[in-house]
Amino acid sequence: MNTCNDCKFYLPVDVFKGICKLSKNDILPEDNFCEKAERIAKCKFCSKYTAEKEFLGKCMSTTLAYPDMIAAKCADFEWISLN
Amino acid sequence: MNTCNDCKFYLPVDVFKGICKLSKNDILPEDNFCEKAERIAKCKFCSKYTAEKEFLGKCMSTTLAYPDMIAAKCADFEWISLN
Amino acid sequence: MSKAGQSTDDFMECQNEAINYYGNKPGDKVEDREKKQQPTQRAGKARDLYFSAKSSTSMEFPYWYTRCWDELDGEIPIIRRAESLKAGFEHLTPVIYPGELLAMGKASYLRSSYPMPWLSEAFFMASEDKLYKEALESGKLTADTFTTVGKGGGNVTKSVGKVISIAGKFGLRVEEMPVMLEVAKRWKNRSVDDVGHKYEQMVPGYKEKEAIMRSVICMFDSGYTLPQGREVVNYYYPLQYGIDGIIRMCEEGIAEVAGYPEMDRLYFYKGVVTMLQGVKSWILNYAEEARFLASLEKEEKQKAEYTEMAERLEHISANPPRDFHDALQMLWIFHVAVLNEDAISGLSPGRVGQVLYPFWKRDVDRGLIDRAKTIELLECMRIKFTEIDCFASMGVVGGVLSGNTFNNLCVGGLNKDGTSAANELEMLILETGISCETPQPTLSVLYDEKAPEEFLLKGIECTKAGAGYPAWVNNQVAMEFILNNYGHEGMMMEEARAWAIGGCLESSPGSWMPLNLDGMIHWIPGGSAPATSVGVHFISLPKILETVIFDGVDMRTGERIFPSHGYKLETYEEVWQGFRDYFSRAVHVLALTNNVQHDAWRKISPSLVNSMLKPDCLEKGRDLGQMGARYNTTFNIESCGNTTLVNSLASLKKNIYDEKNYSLEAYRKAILDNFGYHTAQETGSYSLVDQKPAEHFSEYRKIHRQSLDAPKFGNDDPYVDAIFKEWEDWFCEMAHNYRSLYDQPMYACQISVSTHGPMGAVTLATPDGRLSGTTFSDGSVSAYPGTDKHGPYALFSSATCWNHSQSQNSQLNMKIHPSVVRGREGSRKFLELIRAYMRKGGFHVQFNIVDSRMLKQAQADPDKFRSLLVRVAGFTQYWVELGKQIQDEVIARTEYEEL
Amino acid sequence: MSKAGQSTDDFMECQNEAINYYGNKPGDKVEDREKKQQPTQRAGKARDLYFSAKSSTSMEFPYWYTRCWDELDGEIPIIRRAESLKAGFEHLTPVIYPGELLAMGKASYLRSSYPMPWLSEAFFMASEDKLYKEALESGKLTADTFTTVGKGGGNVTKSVGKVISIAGKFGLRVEEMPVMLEVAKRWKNRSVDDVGHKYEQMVPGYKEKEAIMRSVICMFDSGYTLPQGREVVNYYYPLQYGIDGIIRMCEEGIAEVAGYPEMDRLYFYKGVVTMLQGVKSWILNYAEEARFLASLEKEEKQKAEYTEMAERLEHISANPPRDFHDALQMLWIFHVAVLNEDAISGLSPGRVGQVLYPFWKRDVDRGLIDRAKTIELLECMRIKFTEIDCFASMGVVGGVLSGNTFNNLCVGGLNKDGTSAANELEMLILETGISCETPQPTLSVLYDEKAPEEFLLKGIECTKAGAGYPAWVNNQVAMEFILNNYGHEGMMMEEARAWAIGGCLESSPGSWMPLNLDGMIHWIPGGSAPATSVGVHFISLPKILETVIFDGVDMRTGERIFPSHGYKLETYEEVWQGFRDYFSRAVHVLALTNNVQHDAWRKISPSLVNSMLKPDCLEKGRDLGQMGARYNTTFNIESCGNTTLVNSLASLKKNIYDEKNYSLEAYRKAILDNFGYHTAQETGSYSLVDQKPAEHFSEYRKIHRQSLDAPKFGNDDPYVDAIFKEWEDWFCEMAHNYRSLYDQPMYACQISVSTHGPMGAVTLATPDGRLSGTTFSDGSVSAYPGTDKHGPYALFSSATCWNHSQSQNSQLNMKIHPSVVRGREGSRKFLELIRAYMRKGGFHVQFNIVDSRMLKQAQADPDKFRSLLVRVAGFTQYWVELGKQIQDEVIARTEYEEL
Repeated sequence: MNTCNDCKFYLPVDVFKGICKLSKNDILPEDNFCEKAERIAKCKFCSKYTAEKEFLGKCMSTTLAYPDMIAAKCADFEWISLN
Repeated sequence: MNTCNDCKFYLPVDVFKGICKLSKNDILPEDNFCEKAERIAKCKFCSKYTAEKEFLGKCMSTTLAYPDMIAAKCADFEWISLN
Repeated sequence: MSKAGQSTDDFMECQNEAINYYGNKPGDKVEDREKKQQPTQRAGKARDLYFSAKSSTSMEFPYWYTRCWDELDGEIPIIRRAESLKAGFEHLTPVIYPGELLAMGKASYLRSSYPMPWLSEAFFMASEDKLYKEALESGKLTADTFTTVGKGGGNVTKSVGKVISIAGKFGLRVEEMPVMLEVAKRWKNRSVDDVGHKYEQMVPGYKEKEAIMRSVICMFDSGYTLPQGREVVNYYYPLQYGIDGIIRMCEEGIAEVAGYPEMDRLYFYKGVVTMLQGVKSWILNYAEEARFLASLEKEEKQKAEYTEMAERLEHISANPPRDFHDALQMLWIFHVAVLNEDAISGLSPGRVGQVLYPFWKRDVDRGLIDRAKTIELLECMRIKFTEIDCFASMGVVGGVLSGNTFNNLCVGGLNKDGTSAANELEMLILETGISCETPQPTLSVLYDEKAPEEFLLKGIECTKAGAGYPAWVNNQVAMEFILNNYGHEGMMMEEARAWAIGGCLESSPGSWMPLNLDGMIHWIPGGSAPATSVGVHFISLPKILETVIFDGVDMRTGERIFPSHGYKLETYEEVWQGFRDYFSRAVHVLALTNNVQHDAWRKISPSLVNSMLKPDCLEKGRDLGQMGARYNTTFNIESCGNTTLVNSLASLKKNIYDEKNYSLEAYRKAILDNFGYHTAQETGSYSLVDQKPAEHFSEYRKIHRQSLDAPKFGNDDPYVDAIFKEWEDWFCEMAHNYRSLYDQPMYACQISVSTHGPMGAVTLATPDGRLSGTTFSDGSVSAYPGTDKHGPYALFSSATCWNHSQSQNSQLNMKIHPSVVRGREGSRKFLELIRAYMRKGGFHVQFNIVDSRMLKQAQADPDKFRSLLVRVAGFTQYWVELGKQIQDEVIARTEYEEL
Repeated sequence: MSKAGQSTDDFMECQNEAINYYGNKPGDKVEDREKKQQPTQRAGKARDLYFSAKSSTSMEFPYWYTRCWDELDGEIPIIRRAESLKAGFEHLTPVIYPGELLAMGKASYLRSSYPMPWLSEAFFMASEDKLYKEALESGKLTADTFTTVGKGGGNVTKSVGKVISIAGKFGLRVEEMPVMLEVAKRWKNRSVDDVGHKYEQMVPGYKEKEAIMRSVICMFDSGYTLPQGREVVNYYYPLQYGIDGIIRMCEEGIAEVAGYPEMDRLYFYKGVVTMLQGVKSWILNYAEEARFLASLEKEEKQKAEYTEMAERLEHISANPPRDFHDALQMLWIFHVAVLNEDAISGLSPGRVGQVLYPFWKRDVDRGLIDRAKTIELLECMRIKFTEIDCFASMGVVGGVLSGNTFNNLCVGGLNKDGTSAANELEMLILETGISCETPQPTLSVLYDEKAPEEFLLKGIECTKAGAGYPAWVNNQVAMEFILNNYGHEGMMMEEARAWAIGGCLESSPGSWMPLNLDGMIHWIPGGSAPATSVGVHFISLPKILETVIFDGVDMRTGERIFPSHGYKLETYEEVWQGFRDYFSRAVHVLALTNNVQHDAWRKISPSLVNSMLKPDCLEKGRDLGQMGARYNTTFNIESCGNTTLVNSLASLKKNIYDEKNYSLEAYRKAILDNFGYHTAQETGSYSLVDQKPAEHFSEYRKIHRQSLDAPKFGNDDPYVDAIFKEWEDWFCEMAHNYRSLYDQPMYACQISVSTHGPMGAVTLATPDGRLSGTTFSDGSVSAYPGTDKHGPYALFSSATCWNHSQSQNSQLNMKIHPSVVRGREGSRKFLELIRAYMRKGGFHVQFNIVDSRMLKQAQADPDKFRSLLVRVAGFTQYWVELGKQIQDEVIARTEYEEL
């Protein structure tokens, strides 16, 4: 289940809370996806990412990476196929 | 079966041939061990070496190494147990 | 209860003595400040959002920086650095907050910052276990506690929910904690700290330096903590040429220097191009986000604002600004870009009102902007500067800076041609300092006799509003210092006029840059040197005196710091000589070791953004670490506790050598026994008025009384003022004997910032009667709290017993009760007070216009005082974000109830 | 058979013409050289072992170097380099060969070398597939073939058994091939080559440089191929202070500079200490091996020798030498240590006989050494120097160096006080040059009128022995060059006397070092500058002329090299101007791009061993790449094919412009059609006499004949000599217009080494009648083979038509039939000949005293001539190890059969 901080409409104010770009409401990063939510590109949604331990993994098998990094500006990002 | 270039009495003259420090005879690196031969410290005789492909391996799991390197001056060399 | 014949009465009397001597006794009625104005609705909302936002740190930038760095081993170092910065910039996720007119910030939170392990990774390595433990435990705490604004204000004081508290200030999402540690690990043996540390150990006497640091005779290292800052930014090149124009200049430079001697110019130019490509991407990513928000937006006005923001950002990602709004946005972008390349405090925007004036005046003349719009923009600017956070090494952020970032904005001073530089835009800057009180940018009036009365009164109005700014700084005294200090590098009178305050109170040289708008040249001022306050940081003068008295040993720890000085201390002159000996020893080894660290800094983490901005780096093709700037005499030696030192010397001279009331041995005993008091650590309070006598206090009562009665600085008393002047004359001169990494003489810098708190905490009682663990005197020419008993003019006379232009600065903090300066008459009286000090040659004075009882209330009930601002020592900070030592000290300061 | 009306007679006549014009026609009787001496039994055995040994390369050093490098990312670059060198040195497996008196070598074979991928890894990357394929196939060949000494001598010309041939010269065990490729890969984007290449592309006009290299107008890059060498080593510091003494000096240096400006001194000193620790381990590992061999040895004398060797090595691993043998061993160790830090050719030991004389004389006086022992040691030294191999980039080792390493040892010259420096030890050095003929160290007599006759006659005796050495070099002319070139750096007459030849024939500055033995000061000479022959390498003058004639296009490939010169070439002056234009263009871009490469070199791979040795690096605390040396004006511009150029200009001037025999168009056609001959590539021979007319040769017969008949340099003909002088005066002057990386003027260097072969190979026919693909004239003032028809004195007059002291050198190669100089009278006549040239101001002359028919025999039957030595162009090499182009050219040289 994805949470608000996985959403492209999530605007973080600080590490505790954010604002929904659609509703303009205050929201928490841990809130669950609403029906309008859309995933933002993050390493954990990228086919080139492999998880290794909690909050750590590898990018393209060799490079340190972490699942929650936003990868919207990463040239190598590729959505995992939905399943 | 070890060959002369695995022996501590092997003095290489060039890539083709050498001299036995004991007998002072010309010998070939590919000649088999005689009864007086003793192994010289080489990566392939070291417990910290792991082979990976032909003529290549790893030292202490992480560092590139190769089996035939003389390791007499390597601070980390440790004889593999005889078996 | 009583022991050794001490009565409870005695005890109470003694307690009262302490209160009388140690600082301020609050009066009866809590009085608020006079002037209260409200910001515009837009800025008000933004400030409310700010108040709700916690300091948040993230790994995006350092992750990409490190990833790129690791890929580029073998690259020319400055290119490797440029590519890594580029990778950092271009991967920052854009965040645009509701109602913003100025976009962009350090990273992807409102109060954003991030660690720079390439400077120092040791803290993370050392904290690894602790951080994992907290990550585990934080989730157990209820998540709702995080919304409580309270003690700590925007600081994340403890780990909670999915947030880890780092150093009691910065919040980090638990998801980023493992990668933070992994990235930090990669910098082991490669960070500026580690490499510098390896080689500073080769300085002869290095072990003495270690002892000096352990004893907190010196507060912190210079090279890897805050390698930049305490300087004035120069926004000229982007304002004049735009980013693409600078890239073209660099490409021409490359073609001119490739293959010729001094080849490093080639890499510098190439590095600037690379870095700017990263900055361009960063801006364009924000533009894209603005367009995205516009696409979501239903409300037309807001939609238009987003679209306009996108267009603006797209324009200035390549071109020079078209108008004031563009120029302000551009200025802000490059200010942040500099902050993103290094751990920086005290990056001053400088004389922004003069830099932007040509753009603003043209817009006014063209009818494109009015007063209301200007006010709104300037208030937005205040919010933006206040959002800046600095993630530096921990002791630095807390102990020295009190979380402040010192983005000093100066108004006033002189133009290139020697006329007054005060202008209408600066009036509005002062105005928004009142209407939108925020710590940043803090303001300083460069006081010159030529300034119009109206301008000065606007400054008074602002000071009276009580946010602690503007500070009042003597333009002529500073120019004299600037001319003296940079004359050998070619500084002339005309260019001396371009100076400004860099950081808290560091006089920094400037240059006049020819801004060409529509064919007309406007000479705008801008910073023209790298960090003017690196080198030997904060030496505790009272602690040095302590080691003199105890022949080289830190009696708190028992560790020998210096070899025996060999004096029997039978005369005052021997005490003074012993002090000079130890002080010189400390400076010697600290100057050398810090030079080594700065060499590591310039090699590993050379400046690209700031170098590009500073004249004449682009002209010379050299970065700041290669003396690319026009002026490079920028290493100083910082003191702390001047007045405590001088009062202590006066007491020793009087009581031991002149009047022979006591032997030195008696003083040694009294100091070790803290004059019979409990220590501040024992009482749990650093407030000067809260110290408690121990049961055997009467044993020391007389010596303590006579110590307190010894002449005190701040009363126009020649006995002690002569000692002060002797110290200053010697210190300011001896500083020139030490050479910076760049082979330039060093100079004296006399500001305490917040160091008088923690440094006092580790210093035993001092011969002036101050008790163990309590803070030192603040600033450098402030009286010790409560000891200036003859009014402000006597204080001014003492403070100016020496020539302030010998030093980069002096610092005088005063607390004035709001009632004293109330009304228009109060304003005039207040201005006369400041004028009097300036005319005597005082360099700087700043004020807390505050009722101490309000501070006491705020200490007790922080939730209600989230927005309360106070002046500490060269900076304004939210009361709730200050440490208790400093809060106690500010409360204790003498509060003038008449002028 | 005949076509287009050409008869067989015509054909034969034409063939004879070619033979007559193109070089030497052997006489009837093969005559051997006069003097034949044998080495001592010890040296003879060692030389036999050498003859049996193949060039062998290994990965031990590069493996450890790279492993350490990879571990130290983030370290200060020169420290990273020092640690990597240390790792390399301390892991070298010691090998001591039977009968050695001087121990140690580059690596763990007799003729050892290893790749340095940190300079350039591209070759390995490009050859990866090929090497794997050869590894697979080599095993299929019978292993016994490897013992055959033949064509190639000690070169491993093809892969066989478990050995891979690299570049037709170096053998590598198949077990080390994969790791060689892996290690090479790690240097991608980090090697000097790659980094330099990245940035040289930023030089404006870089594409023109690429075209220049493709057309072989320039032979090779300077920065990553042989960044050091062509210089004189200075052995003073280890001889005077010993290794521990130098370490102490560095530690004092560290204490003096740590924390002070110019901080890089700190890292230099620390780097030297680190490197020396590696060298110490390396020596002690050999000592341990010697003790091990002693423990195995049954034979008492040999056992004692091993023990003595171990003791000696242990002693000099820390201390200065005690005697001559120690000193020679120490000298050898540091010579090898320098060679192990970089790809180096031409590392000259310099005036070793003068450096070691104080040690030797003291031993003689103390009765510790006699003539026989001295001879034995000096012969051992010859063997050791001959064992040196250089694994540089492939084209360089083959095409330029012919596998030679140019360890030039000079004798003669003047002392510091201006008296003759020739001494008894130098007589013995010449003596062992005769008794133990080997290519290394090659010998040069620094001819001075003050030299004793006896000394000069010993030199003649040695030259007559036919090994090609000593070369004869004009001491006064060189001193004049040295004074001119280094005057602006403080060079004075006295110090000019300390010069010597660095490498093949590069005049290099020296200094007088005060060797203190038992309290007595001996002023010994030693090198005092870094590599004196880097910068613009080998520009093909005839190829430049070709592009002038074809307006900027390389007609061999059709590629445009230069933009059109815009001249119609209607006058000779336009031809000459066009030549100067193109030559200047080429020098301009090559100087810049090579500067960039050298900047990469000094950053990535700075010298530590050689820097430590060279005054005044230890004094200044700077390495050679930071101008640590006393003299730094060391970048030159090298020419190739001078005489071919000048003869071609003379022919054009005569035939087109003066006598108007032909149009330029006619020449263009003749050149494109190779005067109707097959090209050298077609005939498969580069021998000048072997060229074959094509069927349409008669079409060009007249123009070819008149081209051949045009005035030729070397005959004291003012027509052509004036052209020669004009070229030299212009070239030597224009070179000063270009600046090295170190901001010093560049200078002309005129030696061809072996480049006249491969450069000729890609050059069309030239207007002097030379045919396409054949070699150019050798040296720089040699006549074109066969064209000097008026005897040696006319040649001398032509060669000295310009002032040789304008240039770093000039080079004159002569071949003399052994019969001419036979006997004592022959010797005197020979000396008079040399004297005549020197007195005319000739800089250098060297001789092959050889019967050309013997060379022909040797070419046909190399197995029988394994030990035959010949002089090429500044170096002596085994005939069998020379490429065919050069063999052909040496055979073709004019052979003087009378003087």
